[in-house]
Amino acid sequence: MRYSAFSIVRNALSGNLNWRPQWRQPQPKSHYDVIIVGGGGHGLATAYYLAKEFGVKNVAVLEKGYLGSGNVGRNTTIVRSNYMLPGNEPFYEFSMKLWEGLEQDLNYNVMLSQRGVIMLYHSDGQRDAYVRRGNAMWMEGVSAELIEREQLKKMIPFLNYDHARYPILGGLLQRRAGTARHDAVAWGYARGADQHGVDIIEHCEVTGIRRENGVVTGVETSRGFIGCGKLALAAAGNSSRVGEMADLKLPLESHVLQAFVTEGLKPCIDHVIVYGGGHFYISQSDKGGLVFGAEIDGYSSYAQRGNLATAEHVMEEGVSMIPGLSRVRVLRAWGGVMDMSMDGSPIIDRTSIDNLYLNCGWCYGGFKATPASGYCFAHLIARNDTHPVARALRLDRFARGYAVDEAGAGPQPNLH
Amino acid sequence: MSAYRLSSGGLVDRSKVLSFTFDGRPLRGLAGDTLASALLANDQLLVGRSFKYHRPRGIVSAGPSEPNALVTLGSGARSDPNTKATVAELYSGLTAKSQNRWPSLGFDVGAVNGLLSPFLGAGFYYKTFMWPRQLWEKLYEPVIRRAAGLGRAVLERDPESYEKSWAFCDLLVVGGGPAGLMAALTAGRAGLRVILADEDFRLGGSLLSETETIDGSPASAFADRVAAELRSLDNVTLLSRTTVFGWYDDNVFGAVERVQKHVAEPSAKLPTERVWRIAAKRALLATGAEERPLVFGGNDRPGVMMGGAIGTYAERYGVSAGKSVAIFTSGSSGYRTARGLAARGMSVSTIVDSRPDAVDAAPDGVRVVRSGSIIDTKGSKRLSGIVVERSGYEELIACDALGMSGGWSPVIHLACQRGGRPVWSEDLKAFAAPDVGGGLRVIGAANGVYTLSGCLRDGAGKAAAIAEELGFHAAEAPLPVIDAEVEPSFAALWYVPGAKSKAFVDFQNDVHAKDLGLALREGFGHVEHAKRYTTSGMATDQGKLSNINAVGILAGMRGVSPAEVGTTTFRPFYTPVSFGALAGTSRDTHATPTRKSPLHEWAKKNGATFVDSGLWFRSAWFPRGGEKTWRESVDREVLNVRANVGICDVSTLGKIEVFGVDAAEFLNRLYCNPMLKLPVGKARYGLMLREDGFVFDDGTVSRLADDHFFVTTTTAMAGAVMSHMEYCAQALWPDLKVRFCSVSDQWAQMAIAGPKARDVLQQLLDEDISETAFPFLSARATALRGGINARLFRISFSGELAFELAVPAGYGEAVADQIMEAGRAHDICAYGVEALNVLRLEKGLLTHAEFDGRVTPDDAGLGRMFSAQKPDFIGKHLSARYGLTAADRMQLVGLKLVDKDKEKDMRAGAHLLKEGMKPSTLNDQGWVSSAGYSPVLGQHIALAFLKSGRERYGEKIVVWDRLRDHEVTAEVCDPVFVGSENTKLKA
Amino acid sequence: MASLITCPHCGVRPKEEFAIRGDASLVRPAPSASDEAWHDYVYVRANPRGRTVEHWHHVAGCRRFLVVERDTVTHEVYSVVDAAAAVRGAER
Amino acid sequence: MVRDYNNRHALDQKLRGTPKPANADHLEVSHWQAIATVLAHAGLDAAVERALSSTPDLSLRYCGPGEWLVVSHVDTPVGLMRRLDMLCGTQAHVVDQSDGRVLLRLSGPSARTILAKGIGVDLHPAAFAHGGSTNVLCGHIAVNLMASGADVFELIVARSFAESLFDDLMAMGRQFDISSAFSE
Repeated sequence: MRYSAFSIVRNALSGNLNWRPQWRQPQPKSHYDVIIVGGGGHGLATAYYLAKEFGVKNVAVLEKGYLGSGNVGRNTTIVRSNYMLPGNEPFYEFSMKLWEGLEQDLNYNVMLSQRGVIMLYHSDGQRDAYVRRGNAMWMEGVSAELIEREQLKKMIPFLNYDHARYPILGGLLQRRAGTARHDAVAWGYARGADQHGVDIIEHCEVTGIRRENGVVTGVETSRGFIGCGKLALAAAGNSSRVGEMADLKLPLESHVLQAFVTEGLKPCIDHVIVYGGGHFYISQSDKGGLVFGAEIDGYSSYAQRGNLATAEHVMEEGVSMIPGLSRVRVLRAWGGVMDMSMDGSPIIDRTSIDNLYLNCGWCYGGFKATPASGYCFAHLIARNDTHPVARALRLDRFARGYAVDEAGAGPQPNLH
Repeated sequence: MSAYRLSSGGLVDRSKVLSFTFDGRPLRGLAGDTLASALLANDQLLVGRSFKYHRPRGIVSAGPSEPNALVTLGSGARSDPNTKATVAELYSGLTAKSQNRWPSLGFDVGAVNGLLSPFLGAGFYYKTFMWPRQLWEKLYEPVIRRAAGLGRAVLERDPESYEKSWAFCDLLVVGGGPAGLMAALTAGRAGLRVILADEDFRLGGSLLSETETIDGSPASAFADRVAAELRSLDNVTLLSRTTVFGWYDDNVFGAVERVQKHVAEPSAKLPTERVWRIAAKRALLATGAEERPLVFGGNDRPGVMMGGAIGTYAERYGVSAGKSVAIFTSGSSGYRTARGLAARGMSVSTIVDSRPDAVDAAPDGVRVVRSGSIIDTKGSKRLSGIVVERSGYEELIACDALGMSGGWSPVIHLACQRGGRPVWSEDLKAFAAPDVGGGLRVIGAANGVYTLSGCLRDGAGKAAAIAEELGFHAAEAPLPVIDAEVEPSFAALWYVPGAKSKAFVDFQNDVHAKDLGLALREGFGHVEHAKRYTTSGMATDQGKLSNINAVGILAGMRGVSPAEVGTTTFRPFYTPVSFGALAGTSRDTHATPTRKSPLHEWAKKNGATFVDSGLWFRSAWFPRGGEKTWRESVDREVLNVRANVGICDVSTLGKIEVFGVDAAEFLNRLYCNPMLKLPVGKARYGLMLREDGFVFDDGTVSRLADDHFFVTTTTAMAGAVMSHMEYCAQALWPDLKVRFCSVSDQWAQMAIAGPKARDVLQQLLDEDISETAFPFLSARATALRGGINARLFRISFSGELAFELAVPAGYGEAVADQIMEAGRAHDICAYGVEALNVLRLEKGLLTHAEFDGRVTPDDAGLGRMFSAQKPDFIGKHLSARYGLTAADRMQLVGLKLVDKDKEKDMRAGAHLLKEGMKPSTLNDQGWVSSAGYSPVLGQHIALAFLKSGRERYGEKIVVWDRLRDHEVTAEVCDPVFVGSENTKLKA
Repeated sequence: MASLITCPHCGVRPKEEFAIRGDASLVRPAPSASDEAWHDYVYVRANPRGRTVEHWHHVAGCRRFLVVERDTVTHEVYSVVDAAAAVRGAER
Repeated sequence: MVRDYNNRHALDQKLRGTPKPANADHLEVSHWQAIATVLAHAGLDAAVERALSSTPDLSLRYCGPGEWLVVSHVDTPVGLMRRLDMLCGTQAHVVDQSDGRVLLRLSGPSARTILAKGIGVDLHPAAFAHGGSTNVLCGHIAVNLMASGADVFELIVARSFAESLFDDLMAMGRQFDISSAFSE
């Protein structure tokens, strides 16, 4: 069923009784050409592009919970491609371009809102680092602007210009960046993949990976054994656990990242604003809630909940940046479990097992990467060849000495 | 008194009349009112508009679950949007405004959405607004956004203050109703340190609206008596107006106390709100139970309220919710409410009971319709009648208030915030708290105990058990006597069939039963999917009223038990908490602590301009009369250091004493260059790597004795280096005998640099500091004339003859004054970090602009410091990896402008391109790390990282700053601009 | 865990007094160890779901590194010991 | 040149001026005292502690295993170093911190309530006994805290943080009209 204003009107006139499920609930088949473990944004996007772009249609996505129950359903919805390192920038820009055509491609409104992401700087040194980043973006053909204080005051008048601990001197703006409705991304990809014949199997937990003669033959699941030609892991947050089933040792720690939303408010914050005096980012959803987050809690965890000390710190930073947030009430806090990699960058690669493929380590960057991650992973699975924009994101980069360390923090995951 | 205020009764003070306004209209209430009860008393039932369809909405509840009665309190910078009128304590001078309506509450243009509702079903926006693409940003999204939200945040600076406090106790009791009070009393009498937190401004909870008597007197009097005794106990802390919003690991609770939200003129001495972090050995959850609304056609008409709320308004506030009240119930509670109202003299016309065989007793003269359903309601902005259906017959019954009672749900949010899932109880027909261990137990109605005597017994019993566990003894005390009471019963009724108009599940977000049906049809039948697709339960009330019905309806449609559907996840915050309260005092200039150098006042009196450097303030430059720009000052300072002498505050550098017989061995493993044989009395530049081979920090190491070293770090990394040393000593090599002590704060340290530095400094010292007696890289303890202990180092970060002098911090200012005095004849000047930066740039010395965490010693031109001979040091092994040694790595180079025009500059952050090459990530040759004007050379110079840079001296390269539309051509050169390489670190 | 840690030297302390360094089960290889051993030490993490040991640095307290043994799902803490003592214990 | 060096106290700017009356809750800043860090050699923690705690006029503050701050109100900094060297010079490393630390004394009936606004440690007398001391975080600042009397607490803070801590404590005590002054 194609979605359009017309379909809405036609269905409304028949009492909205004729809408069909957005994706099927198939019984698992005994064998698939490709099984993707993880029914989050990346797994679903991978399935969609495999089927649509690479002609691999006998695909299953296995999800242990409900579809989109991982980080695609719990993040701050930011979409951007303002990276500095040559290993990252082309990849995230590829993702940004896919975002820009995603709704038409999927026939699903994911409410991409290119309202601009501005990262504030508070010192000359920070400005220089952002200039370096902005120029790296331009090298890749991505437009960026340096907004100086006076211009910024006109653009975003409510920032703490006069009483801040660290003066707000300006910001680096990417106008094309913005937000997208996170759940809709999962649902849109699910519907798209389903329409191309992919079986999305929810509530099907992978409990083991069966190997014969050094190759994967299928997975044990809570719904029985399912055979496959190729197995693709896209279970960020739990990558180590899934990897363990195939004796993969991964450069990852699982960490909890909290995000928050306020009560619904009339539109007041038009951009995505990133504080440079700490690590805080905020935007307003189309529904009116201010959505914000900051740094991870810092300890390795598989619990989808955070601690109060971190939450309080987040609020301190928020009020420091925007004093007027003080009387706004925070409605809800939640925690996502992320793969923090050893250099803060993701991994899309083959593994030592020929038909086992790995997609993990998304750190803070998973949501914005969804389309490119899916596309590049599908490319790798279908062609056994790394997509050009993902070449720096290989697993062996640590052994070879080519970490993609955007923060320059070294191999301590909780510092990225 | 107004028409809706009962002539007597209630816990309001009829002698204290409070004036307030609603939408500008002056109104009056009584002390003890909430805004909601005062509005009801003034016949202001209509208080808001719903989110999507802008339907007129009235007050529904009498507590924190309120979905409709959201108002903006206050004005300007003191606005509090989305405040629940049902919990807002009335005060004189309160101003409230309704929300989400235009132009007015009575006539709201947005209500047209209601007519379009067939097209605005759940998730409709995912299916449209996609073509043409450009219109989403330009038209569709702005329209959707304009409709977003309810209240308006002004985003002005909040004039009020906030704070936090820690609290520790043996027992935290959450909720001051019958069970909570009894528990606190039992534990308090037994001597436990008890905290009782209650969100209301008056302790008592349901006792305040109770119709039953305790020990023969009104229940509220019992509450007052217990509260008074608790107040008299030193070991009990009563926190009223305090909502416990979260339960965290280790039995730590977050709570917010509204210290001054109920006063018109807050005292400057007190915070507006205070967040408590309460570490409790044990906690009892006494949060009561929530009455369930019924989902029937027209159930959102103003005047349709929770039955218990109508009772509360009558009993506690002396307010009648209507002239003629009807009750719609699926259980005995509706009858109880009716009896209470009748006892207060209110007119109850009808009880519609969904059950066929109920035996509950209705008050005299009240008609009971058994097996009845309400299928529609009448009226516009206030209810005028209900359409009751029974056995196929419909009847219109006039009434102006309807109380609904669909049974009870224990309030168990806190118990489920740490991963425990609610457990469906077939007995309670509700989700109950899971067993979460001994730290938190549930009592009273929250535990499914619905009689008053049961609640008192449950509270006393569990508190006594906890007292015993913690080694206290709770004396047996007789429980209060309650008059005859009936155990309430009800039938679960998730949805009333036959609705003739929309039957709302989530009032605020306008989710009605059909939306859930649509969600299920489209495959969103999982409770989380249904919530996300329809937005049911996502409003500011977080579904406190709606969630259970949504679960029940989904269960019904899916043909399974509610247990199988389950609930969505309970997460903090129980009720919304302000940013300000959670941030506390850390805001504005107090967002982080500030560190001041011992030479801060000295710099200030010498006219310094300060700049932030982490937590520190550092002096940036020292402008003198006639200098119009910072560049003029900095140029003068640089030239003066090169020609004469300058003094610079370097106290902010990290300073660490390293002691122990293994200190030398330890430092030798820590730095990549050799430290083992550093002679006593000597200093050495040191480079520390991370274990992955990249530079971590640089600094100096001075050996003051065989087993005593003095290490300096950069300002930014002082803390990190200290932690790193502690890690290495404790976790890696605990057998090395080495100890550290940070003395960053003990010493004021100043650099005295320039050709005349020795002449100036010698005047303060008896000790000979000539080139022979105190050569380059000397380091030792000394004393100033006059007896001040000092340390003197012959080290330089400027390339000039330079000393660093450290004196006890308190003497810093006096010593710096003396140096200035001694230097006057030599034209000494104070210089700041900007001049320091130019001086080091001219010499090719590096800072964190270069050491950005991705640089190897070799990249930085310091490869010779890497000691391949040493058997082991941090970072050695992984330094050998291919990627760290590849020939095409970016290496540090200098850049000089080809065109020496003074006006042309290079800027840090620019990238490098081969001449004639198109900009692209592939063609990117490197980047400029530091740049500045060298007054010595009379031109702009820069340090940059360039691919294979050291092979490319002499090459012309484009310095490309597209971000600022700036492009110049530079020549690649040796990074040491002034003097040659071998004089880099020497004086 | 995550709210309070019982430091063996200082008693019960709030989380914000600590900085977390990471996996405490790793043993630094000998200088002569293989590239793979070094790679694993610096880059590979077991990242268990369940019981784990982690280095917490009591930065605002005794400034000792502690080995916190805890559960990554329930956040229950099983033990907290001084890191140096833990190393010595392991060597014995 | 003849030198006469003044030692400037870190809170000179804050507290200089005419003295004000001390209220019930009072923050007193000690103007003169000697403070040193003592780091015991491996295995000698107990011996060092014994030597120091048995010496009159020395007040010992626990920092961590084998590490204390020693405060003396009778010695000069140099004098304290000399005394400590004699007492435990072969058993410990001794570092002068007299200029690097600032000592503040909070006293009054609300002292615990005030400190609870910044310190996440149970200060109830049963939990934090008279004479006890420890390093602890106060707000965002690390301090050494000692219960030096029934309702008296001493905080020792790194000099560069002293102004920030002072401002914090005054804000924490504003509800109780806290006063402040240099000690006599």
